[in-house]
Amino acid sequence: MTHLGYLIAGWGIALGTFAVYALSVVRRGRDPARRVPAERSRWLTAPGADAGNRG
Amino acid sequence: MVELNAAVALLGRFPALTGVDLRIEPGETVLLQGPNGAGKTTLLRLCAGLLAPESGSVTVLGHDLTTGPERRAVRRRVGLLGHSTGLYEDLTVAENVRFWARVAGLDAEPSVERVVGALQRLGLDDGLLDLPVHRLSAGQRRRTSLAALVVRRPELWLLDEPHAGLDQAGRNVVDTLIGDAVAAGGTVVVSSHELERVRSLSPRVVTLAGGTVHRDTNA
Amino acid sequence: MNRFLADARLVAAKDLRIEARSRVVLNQVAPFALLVLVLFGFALDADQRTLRAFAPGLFWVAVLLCALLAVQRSVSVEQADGALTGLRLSGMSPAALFVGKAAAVFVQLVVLEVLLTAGIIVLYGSEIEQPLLLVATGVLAAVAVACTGTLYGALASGLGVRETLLPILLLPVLAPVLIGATRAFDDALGNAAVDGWAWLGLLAVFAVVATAGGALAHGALVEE
Amino acid sequence: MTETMATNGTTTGSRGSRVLGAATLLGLATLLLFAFGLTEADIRLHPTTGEEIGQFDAVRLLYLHVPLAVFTYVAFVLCAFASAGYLIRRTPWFDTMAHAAAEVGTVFCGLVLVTGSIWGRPVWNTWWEWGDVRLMTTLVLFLMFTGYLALRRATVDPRAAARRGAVVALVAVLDLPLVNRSVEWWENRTLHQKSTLGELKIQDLTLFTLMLGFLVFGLVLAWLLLHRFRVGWLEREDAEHGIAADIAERRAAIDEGDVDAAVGEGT
Repeated sequence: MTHLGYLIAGWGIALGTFAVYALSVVRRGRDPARRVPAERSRWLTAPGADAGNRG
Repeated sequence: MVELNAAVALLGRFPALTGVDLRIEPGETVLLQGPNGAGKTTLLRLCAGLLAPESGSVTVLGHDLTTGPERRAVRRRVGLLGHSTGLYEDLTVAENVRFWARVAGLDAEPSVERVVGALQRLGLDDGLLDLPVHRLSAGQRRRTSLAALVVRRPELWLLDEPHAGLDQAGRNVVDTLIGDAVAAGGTVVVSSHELERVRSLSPRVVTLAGGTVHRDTNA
Repeated sequence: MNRFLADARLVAAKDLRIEARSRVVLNQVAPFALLVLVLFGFALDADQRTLRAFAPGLFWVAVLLCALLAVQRSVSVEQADGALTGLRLSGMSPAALFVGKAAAVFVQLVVLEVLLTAGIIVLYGSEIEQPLLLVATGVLAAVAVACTGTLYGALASGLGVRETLLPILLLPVLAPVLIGATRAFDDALGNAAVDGWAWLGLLAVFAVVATAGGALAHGALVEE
Repeated sequence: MTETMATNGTTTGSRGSRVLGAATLLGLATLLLFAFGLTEADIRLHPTTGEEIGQFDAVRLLYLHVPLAVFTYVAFVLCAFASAGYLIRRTPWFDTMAHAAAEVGTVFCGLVLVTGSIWGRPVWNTWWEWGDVRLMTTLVLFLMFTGYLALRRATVDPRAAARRGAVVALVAVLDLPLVNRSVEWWENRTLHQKSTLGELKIQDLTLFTLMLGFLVFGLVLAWLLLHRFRVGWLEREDAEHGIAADIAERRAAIDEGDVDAAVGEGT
């Protein structure tokens, strides 16, 4: 395969960044999620009702 | 005139007012007192329409201050003297007062008379008129800023520590000014540490603490 | 409408009078503008042909740097002693305030542009081939920069030490002005065979959008 | 990370978002399989000389880069609409959405620039092609939204941050056509832009993989947006909850003696 270095760098950086960012978002949400009562985070009171929350 | 019910106001995320109930009738003079950080300044700024109440209701001069347009409308009708003087350093005393008079919608011509009259009433002699503000003393600045307020003839006076930083003569001038405003049928809310002074002007003292009305001699 | 224009004129006249008294822009920003031209000269090895070829770009980069300073000065005038609170209390429409502030910045920018034009003629040996295009570009770009700058000045004000945000916020937005004005100057100074008048159209669109958008958006920012 | 979250909220996840997340991961695996295994490299024969030309295996970067670029714009346009909604309605939903879209969009945008640069090196023989309109537009966009995020971080009052952010986002998106147009005219002076996809000989499988890329990175965007929105929402709820507690605490802490001492009134 030609350009293997470029391919690994491109895909690696992109997927790595996404992974790190996704983890950071999830971790950032943990603390407030624990403190905020469940009835104030609407998506938790009605499981699977994401569409309602986002629309 | 002024009516607050369970009014909460935030500064950033800090609850500066934690639920204020207060009613002030037209023509009344009210002294606000309380420890530093009790919410006196925030209460005055809230009544002036500079802050949006977080919850509760605030009605001033018939304007419901929970909405933006009403807050803008009330600002023109109140006169707030804050901690900063709101003067432009590089302009002269006369230019500053005239600018604020014209911004308030007064015509240029009668305001010149008024400007001079107001400054004289505040004990600023004519010689200061053409001096740039950065050459004034703190007391003279405060008087200039008061003059800019007097020229506007507000219906509701909100004076935040008007005596601070003034000498004896200056404080007397402030008292005269409050007396004038009351005599002209204005309503005055004044926060001050000069208890005796203001008490001679007003029988009503409202004590704030922890962002709420702690005591009210009227209640 | 009369009231609007009167208020705007009042604010603009006030700002210009303050500048006439304090001479901050004239005594500090204008020498800085010329200094930038000289520094470019050093950096590009003092070859007048090179400098002449790059004169339009260097000119407009210098204008943008000066505009940052002028906008910061315009903001600090209102912030220094709580004058902005007074303006909010006056009930003046935020749009009128915006137009007034932007107009004062505009006048100062035009003065700086005249100075810089003299600078590139003397220092870089530029020659004006189309005076009309040059003037029109200078005016339209100054409108665009003054309006965008005034809006972003209001955005970045009151942040305390973080007011250093202004450049990173403002300069990317002004990229089209930099490109457009540079190309139009290329034509006006006879540097390159481009259609400067087409670029002028782009600048005009930007100027109109910045004026109208700024006047509309200013309310949301000053209301705080 | 199993089904414990439905009753006690300890994460920003929900059943819906978990399904979405699983689908995204599955999609990514499939996409990698297609991008690296099943599709072929872009090798064509020069019509006259007969030598091999094309992007060779570098084309496999496009299955990543092109969808990222498209969804960057989707995220920023979403941010602009939410910002406009906030200025009109002034409700926290719009602001939270605008902030989430801006942050996720900036991550996408940064990756577009990086992957574009990495792709450009072998194909255009340069890390940075000044003549490319989309590249320059994307860079300016990236800078504007970096400023947006910095401004929001710097503003203490959440309502002021919301208003200022909304103005910046709207200006950025309105400015975009002008940036695009100016760069387009500007580069026409010297270089001509290469159409990156047009010259590919698109086979069925290549096209399918590209479409799969769109689907997968669309899912990535949706998953990130969903969670980032919930984080913003929870943080706001948390702050409000904290304020209510602070109010109660302040009112409870008022001390008669302290007040009297402060206002100079002895008993």
